[in-house]
Amino acid sequence: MSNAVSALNGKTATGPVTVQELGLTGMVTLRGDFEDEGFAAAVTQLTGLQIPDVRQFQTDGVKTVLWMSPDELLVVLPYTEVNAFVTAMNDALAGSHYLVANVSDARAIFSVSGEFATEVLGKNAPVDFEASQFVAGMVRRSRVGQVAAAYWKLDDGSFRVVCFRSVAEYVFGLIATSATAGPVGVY
Amino acid sequence: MLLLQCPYCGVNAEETELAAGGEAHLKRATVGDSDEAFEGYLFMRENKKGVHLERWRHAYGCGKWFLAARDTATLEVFGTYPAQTTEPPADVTENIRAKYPDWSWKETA
Amino acid sequence: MRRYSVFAVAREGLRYHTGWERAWRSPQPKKKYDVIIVGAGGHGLATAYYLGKNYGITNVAIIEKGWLGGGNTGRNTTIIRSNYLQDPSAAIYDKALKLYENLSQDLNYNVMFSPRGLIMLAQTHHEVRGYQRTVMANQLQGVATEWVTPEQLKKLVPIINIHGPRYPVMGGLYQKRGGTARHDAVAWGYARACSDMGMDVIQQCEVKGVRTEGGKVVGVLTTKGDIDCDKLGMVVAGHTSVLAEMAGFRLPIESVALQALVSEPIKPCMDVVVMANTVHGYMSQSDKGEMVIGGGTDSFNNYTQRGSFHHIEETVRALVETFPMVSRLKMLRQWGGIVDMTGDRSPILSKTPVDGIFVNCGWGTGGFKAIPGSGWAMAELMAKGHSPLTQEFDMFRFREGKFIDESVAAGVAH
Amino acid sequence: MSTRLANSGRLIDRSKPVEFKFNGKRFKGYEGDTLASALFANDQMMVGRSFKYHRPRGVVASGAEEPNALFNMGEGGRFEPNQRATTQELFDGLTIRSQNHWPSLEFDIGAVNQLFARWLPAGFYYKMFIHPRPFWKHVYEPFIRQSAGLGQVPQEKDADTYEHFYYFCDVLVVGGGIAGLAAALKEGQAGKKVLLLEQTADFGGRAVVDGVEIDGKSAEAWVQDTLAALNAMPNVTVRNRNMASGVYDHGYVLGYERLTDHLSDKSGPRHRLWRIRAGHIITATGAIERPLSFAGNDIPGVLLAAAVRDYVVNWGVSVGDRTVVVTNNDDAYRTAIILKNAGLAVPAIIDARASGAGPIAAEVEKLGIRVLKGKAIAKVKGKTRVTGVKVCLQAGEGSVIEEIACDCVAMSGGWSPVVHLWSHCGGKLNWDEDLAMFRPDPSRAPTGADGKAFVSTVGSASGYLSTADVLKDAGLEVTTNEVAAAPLEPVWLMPQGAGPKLRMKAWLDYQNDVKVSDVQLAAREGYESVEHTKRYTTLGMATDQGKLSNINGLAILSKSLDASIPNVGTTTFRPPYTPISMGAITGAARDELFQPIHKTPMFDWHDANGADWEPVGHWRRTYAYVRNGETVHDAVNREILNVRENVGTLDASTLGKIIVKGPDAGKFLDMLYTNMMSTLGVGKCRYGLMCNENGFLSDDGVVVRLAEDTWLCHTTTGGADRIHGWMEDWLQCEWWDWKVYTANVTEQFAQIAVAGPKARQLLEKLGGNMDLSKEGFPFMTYVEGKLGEFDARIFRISFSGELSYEVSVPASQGAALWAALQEAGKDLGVMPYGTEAMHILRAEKGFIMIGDETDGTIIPQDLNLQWAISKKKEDYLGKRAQERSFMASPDRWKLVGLETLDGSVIPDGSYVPAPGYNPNGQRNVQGRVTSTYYSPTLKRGIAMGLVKHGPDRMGEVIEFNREDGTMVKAKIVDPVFYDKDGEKQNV
Repeated sequence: MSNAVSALNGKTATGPVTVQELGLTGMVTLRGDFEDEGFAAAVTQLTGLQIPDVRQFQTDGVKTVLWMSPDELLVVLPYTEVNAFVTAMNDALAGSHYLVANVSDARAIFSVSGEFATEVLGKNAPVDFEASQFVAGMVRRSRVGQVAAAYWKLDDGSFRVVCFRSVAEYVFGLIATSATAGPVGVY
Repeated sequence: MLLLQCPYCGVNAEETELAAGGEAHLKRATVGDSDEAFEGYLFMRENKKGVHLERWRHAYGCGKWFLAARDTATLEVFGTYPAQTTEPPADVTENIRAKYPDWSWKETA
Repeated sequence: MRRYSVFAVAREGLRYHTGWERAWRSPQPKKKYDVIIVGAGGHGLATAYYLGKNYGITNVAIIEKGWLGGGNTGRNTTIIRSNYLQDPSAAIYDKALKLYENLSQDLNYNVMFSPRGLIMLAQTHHEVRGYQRTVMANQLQGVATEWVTPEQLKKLVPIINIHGPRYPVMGGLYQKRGGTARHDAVAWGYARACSDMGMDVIQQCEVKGVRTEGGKVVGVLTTKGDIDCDKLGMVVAGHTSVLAEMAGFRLPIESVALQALVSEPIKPCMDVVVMANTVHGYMSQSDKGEMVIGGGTDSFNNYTQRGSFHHIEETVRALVETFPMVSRLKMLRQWGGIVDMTGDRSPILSKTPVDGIFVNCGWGTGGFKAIPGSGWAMAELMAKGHSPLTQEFDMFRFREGKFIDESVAAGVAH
Repeated sequence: MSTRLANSGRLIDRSKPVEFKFNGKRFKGYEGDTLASALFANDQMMVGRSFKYHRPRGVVASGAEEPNALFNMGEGGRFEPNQRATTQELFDGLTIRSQNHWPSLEFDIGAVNQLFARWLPAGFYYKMFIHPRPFWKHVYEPFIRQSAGLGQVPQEKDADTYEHFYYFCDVLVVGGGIAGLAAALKEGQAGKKVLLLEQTADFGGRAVVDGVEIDGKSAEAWVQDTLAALNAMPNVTVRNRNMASGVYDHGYVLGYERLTDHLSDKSGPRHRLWRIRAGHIITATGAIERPLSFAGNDIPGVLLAAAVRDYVVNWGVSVGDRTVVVTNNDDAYRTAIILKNAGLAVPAIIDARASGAGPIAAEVEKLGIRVLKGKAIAKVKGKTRVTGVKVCLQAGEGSVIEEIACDCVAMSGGWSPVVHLWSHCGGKLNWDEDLAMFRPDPSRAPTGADGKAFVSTVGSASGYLSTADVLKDAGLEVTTNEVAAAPLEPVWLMPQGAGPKLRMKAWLDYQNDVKVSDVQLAAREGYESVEHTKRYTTLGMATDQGKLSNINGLAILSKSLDASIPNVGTTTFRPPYTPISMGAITGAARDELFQPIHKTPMFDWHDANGADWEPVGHWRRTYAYVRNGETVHDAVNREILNVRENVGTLDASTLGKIIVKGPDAGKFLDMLYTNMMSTLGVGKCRYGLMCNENGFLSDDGVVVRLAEDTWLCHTTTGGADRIHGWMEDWLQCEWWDWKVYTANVTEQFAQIAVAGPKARQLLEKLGGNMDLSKEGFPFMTYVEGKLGEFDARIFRISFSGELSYEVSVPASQGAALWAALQEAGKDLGVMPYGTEAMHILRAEKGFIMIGDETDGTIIPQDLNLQWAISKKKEDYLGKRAQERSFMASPDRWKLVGLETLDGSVIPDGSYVPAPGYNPNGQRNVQGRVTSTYYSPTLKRGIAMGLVKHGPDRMGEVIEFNREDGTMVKAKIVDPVFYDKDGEKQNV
């Protein structure tokens, strides 16, 4: 869709810690019974990934499935694949009790990376980001400043931060300001 | 600054990630119930100085409502448990009784 | 009682102030009183005072678990106003304000009532309409309030930031007669006057039980022994539920922590009380020069008199936005009190299911300003069995669905 | 005079001189100085004036407990009042001005108060200024306020930035003295994640000043070795200039880190507020020395004994050439020794104890210092600085035995553990008779979430005063070179029989001017509780919060009451330990980051096209698009008329959108809404009302049935989160066996209302694959497909009474669609319209607005919305509430339309008086206006209102009040003012 733009259209603040809005990214909310074999099979079939454990995520580098709550997953995938994915999921789960919703445009997604990224995130969320506590593969929903956010950590040590689209500028401003203010020097 | 463990996702959530929801285990009164019963459901509260069973939502987290047994005089937390229950579970009751041996919940008193 | 005056002070100064008598006696309880008031905070003491002054009932004990005035009376931000929207509220708060205006003379104790004026900021169109509605309602209630423009407001409050980037100030609800008073002095002044009328203020005396016979109150069990009474007034704010349970009934209230803070003292810079409800903060300057700051309550039941720090953060944040100079001040002290919130956030002054027991509670975050009016009305209710000022504040209103909801005009009701 | 010594000064760097300004004068100091030490080095003895009597004041202490040395510091956006000189590190270019005097520090008019001091005792204002009544406000209070107040008012916006930081650890150790270091080492070695905070720049506390040897090495070396060991541990973090300001419940602690206060270079955040969550907190906060209460103990040059030696050892400054030491304990003897060894004169040690000191006495004798046992200071001589002391017997009433000339008095009344952090969450204290101090009672510690103690104390904070005992308390057995001390003897008044004249000059609280006589007066008058005394006298309520005065005052009070100290009790310790900046509390949340602003995808377009912004919840919506030369009011009227005549577009993206799906979704929505939603056909829309359980209207919006088991619920702006939470509450906590899932998809979509007679034309110009004809796309239905190149879902609903569509597209396409509509609609006269036009358009149609017609006390029946309440349903949320007597009363005010007779606009909020007055003397009322506007369409004022028996009074003329006291007449009419038959929206 040529007209489509993400919340901040890829805005980036570069420095020792780089904050980047990742542009159009596919995101799908999936609610259902994780214990239900049909549901689990549909997820695995359409993503190639298992349903992650509590507060974990699974990824193959292209698609990522994140645990959001006991009955909710977030699937992150290329923006162009979303409509097909939603249709396929609806087909696969037809007749069962579930909900699938395209939320790609409802969210903004950021990458926060660099030497003291953990400290930058730690300035605005009541979360222990210290490396031994917040390990790669983990998801944590919490706040960034005064708004809701979800964090997850990739193998390369960088973080993804997701928030609602309408507050993308606030979130970017807060994280970028925290990055500019420099390291705390504890991690 | 309370810290409560969400029984659904295991996060030790700080108060700012939670939303308080008042007394737990209220029985909804509705059409057919007396004015007094309805008043009891909507307004009358135990407001205990001591053990208080209460509702919380992990609002900035997994979004789930859960229940907590907490001491309003000391802020001790005896336990948290899922909202889909009509009375406090045995392990929570046990924790409470360790501190208040005579404690019993209003509905099971 | 020896009267206080400049002459008395002058005389005492010459003899090193060795001749002052006690402000109130410290008696042991008698076996029986006509009326026992539980709770020697402002409301309890004022109730006793007006029982004596207006109805000649002086065989009264005011029983206090701790020290008189040691609860919310001594913990609040001392704001006094009567610009309420609903008729019953405006009536009792304005009664209080009128009594405050002469309280120092009435009690012969300077309570430092300072009618420096109070402004509630309107920062959204919705708030503008809400406060304009209040002005209109106040006019018919006989309460003088007015709408002020941002320009007038800036003159009254030079340190305010009218053009805040987030919520510009669009005007305000101004009550010139509003202001502050010295909270401790209100309790002390009433206690001194009660004691002078022969009433017993009994401190360090905790009520452990309420005795009833045939549905009627006959006395209380206390840590200083059993005391009989014909009538009992419960005026214990955050602990009302505990006391009600002793008497066998429940109330539609919940106790939560309300916090306040003061800055270090600075020279006078704000000669008016300002409340900013959209951003949840309010501020005045004490005679000592401290900026006295308050905000919202915690949302969970709590009896610890300690609140959560994030509310302090929200309040300070709001005030820095509204008054940028606050950023360079320092917080000297923060504290909390336990306030009793009712289902409609308005107080309860009422008979109870137990004959002879009356309850005065539920003042929530705004009780200090009501003290004289509350005492006046409660005394009338207890003496005569009814009072036009308390009629609408009956505890049974919740059953009928007849609420007195002030939140319609303002988010917080301090 | 006070001066810089030739050598010593372990903290200063003599190779780095710095310049600063005091009251306009240029002073010199060294890097490492505090402001206080630098002032001493420049012989600036007098540093300010007291609060009440404007007495001259000098520095008393060397740390956070200092009550006197407070300054206006800095300039412009970095100006700050009440900066404490003893904790402010010196930097080049620092400027300070002294406070609370006029016209100058040396000559202060306010000092006239001293002459009247005897008529200004504690609480004098409660007894005076009562008559005449207006004088309090107009004469007395302004005078009192002006003479109080300390520092100046900051005038400019803060030039600095601040931030927060969350930190989690197993153990937080507070205090970088030897106790804290030892405790941190122990916990670190046990593998715990440890954070150690020290409020000052350096470590070691008292031990390094007092020159104690620990296991044969100097305390200084021991501290450096221990620090090195801690720094080598990956699990231990050590931070200086970071004060734990408060302990809060469940292990929450605030750390107040000062990053640039000590630097000339102010770049970067000034303060960082640490929000620490610790499993356990060890407070190693040390102890504070107490002053002694003797006449004239407030004259500049009277200092705490330990502070006097701090100035010599740490900063190489002497407070005076001749120092008299006055004490009731052995520790102050150290001061005499250090002074003597520094080459200064110590004419005498006045020891209140008849038996004198322990072995340290011998050391003092060796140095040739005279010790006067059982003696006291009757009075300090001097006005703006000490010139001597008059000596008397401690046991007597103050008859002078001799006079000793001196320019400094070093006093020590014993030590009080710093128990603030221990006490913040309810830790209890025991009174130790022997040591005359309150000590933490470990059996009554503050308890945490698990019900177990979460704070403990170590070292002097526990009440241990010798280095060996301190380290033993921290779990370290060491040998030291300390000698045993003789017991302290509590001395609360000097001399013990001091008469009123002396007691009136014996200060307890220096800053607030509270004297021994004031506390005694309070006790005499029945202010017996320590809280009463504190508040009556203002003891301990100054900016030092009574760190020096509380225990002394308490002791005087207990003596006056003839009660024991523990029975009188302490006042409550409240955070912060020392004042912390409001800036730090605010953190980064200021200006643009003050609160999140929620922006729709079209925000930038609106902003660039004259948007007059209106906050609605956290959203920003366009109130009106103001063109050049227009007022906002003009713009609103233009926008309305254009919708009525041509076509307008409204950014409705903020409306909440919640998907409700599942086999029980219909049943669930039937409970949630007053209407029946389960019967709504697929593809259809229905306007729905929601009430809370108390029966009051809480929200409204259009509900759309997307599929057999799926509904889309629209909520009001700002209502989405609340209603979504409300839904989840019922699903999770009440009807958890119902199979329903919800998802809040509000922000997934941009939504644009296209309204006006040319709305269809405009949409058709964009093209696409949907049938938008009247027949193909009937009112209250929706279609899905391509609108031009956009992926759209279009609802045919109307809030304006015109032909109207709400077009919903993915948010990413919102800005493009908006632009496309403006472009395509140019020749149709399209204009955007804002929220105010939207409000008036709907008011002209008599549609209610949540928040205008409702205010949380309105039930649907009040608004004649019975048509939206299903009669068939047994139950819905709010139904039972609406059956209560007051809700069912026929006397409730009901919605009507209102037309002023003169065409004017009824003022906002106006009421309708009724005849007579209620028992409280208030005018009776019978109604009020809820929405009132100038209607450009009808060219007159229109309104809706709630009126008693209103619908039965059609045609009646009633009167509304105005602020100026006049009335406006209006006729009760049907609330639908425009297009009563609804023909316009059905074209």
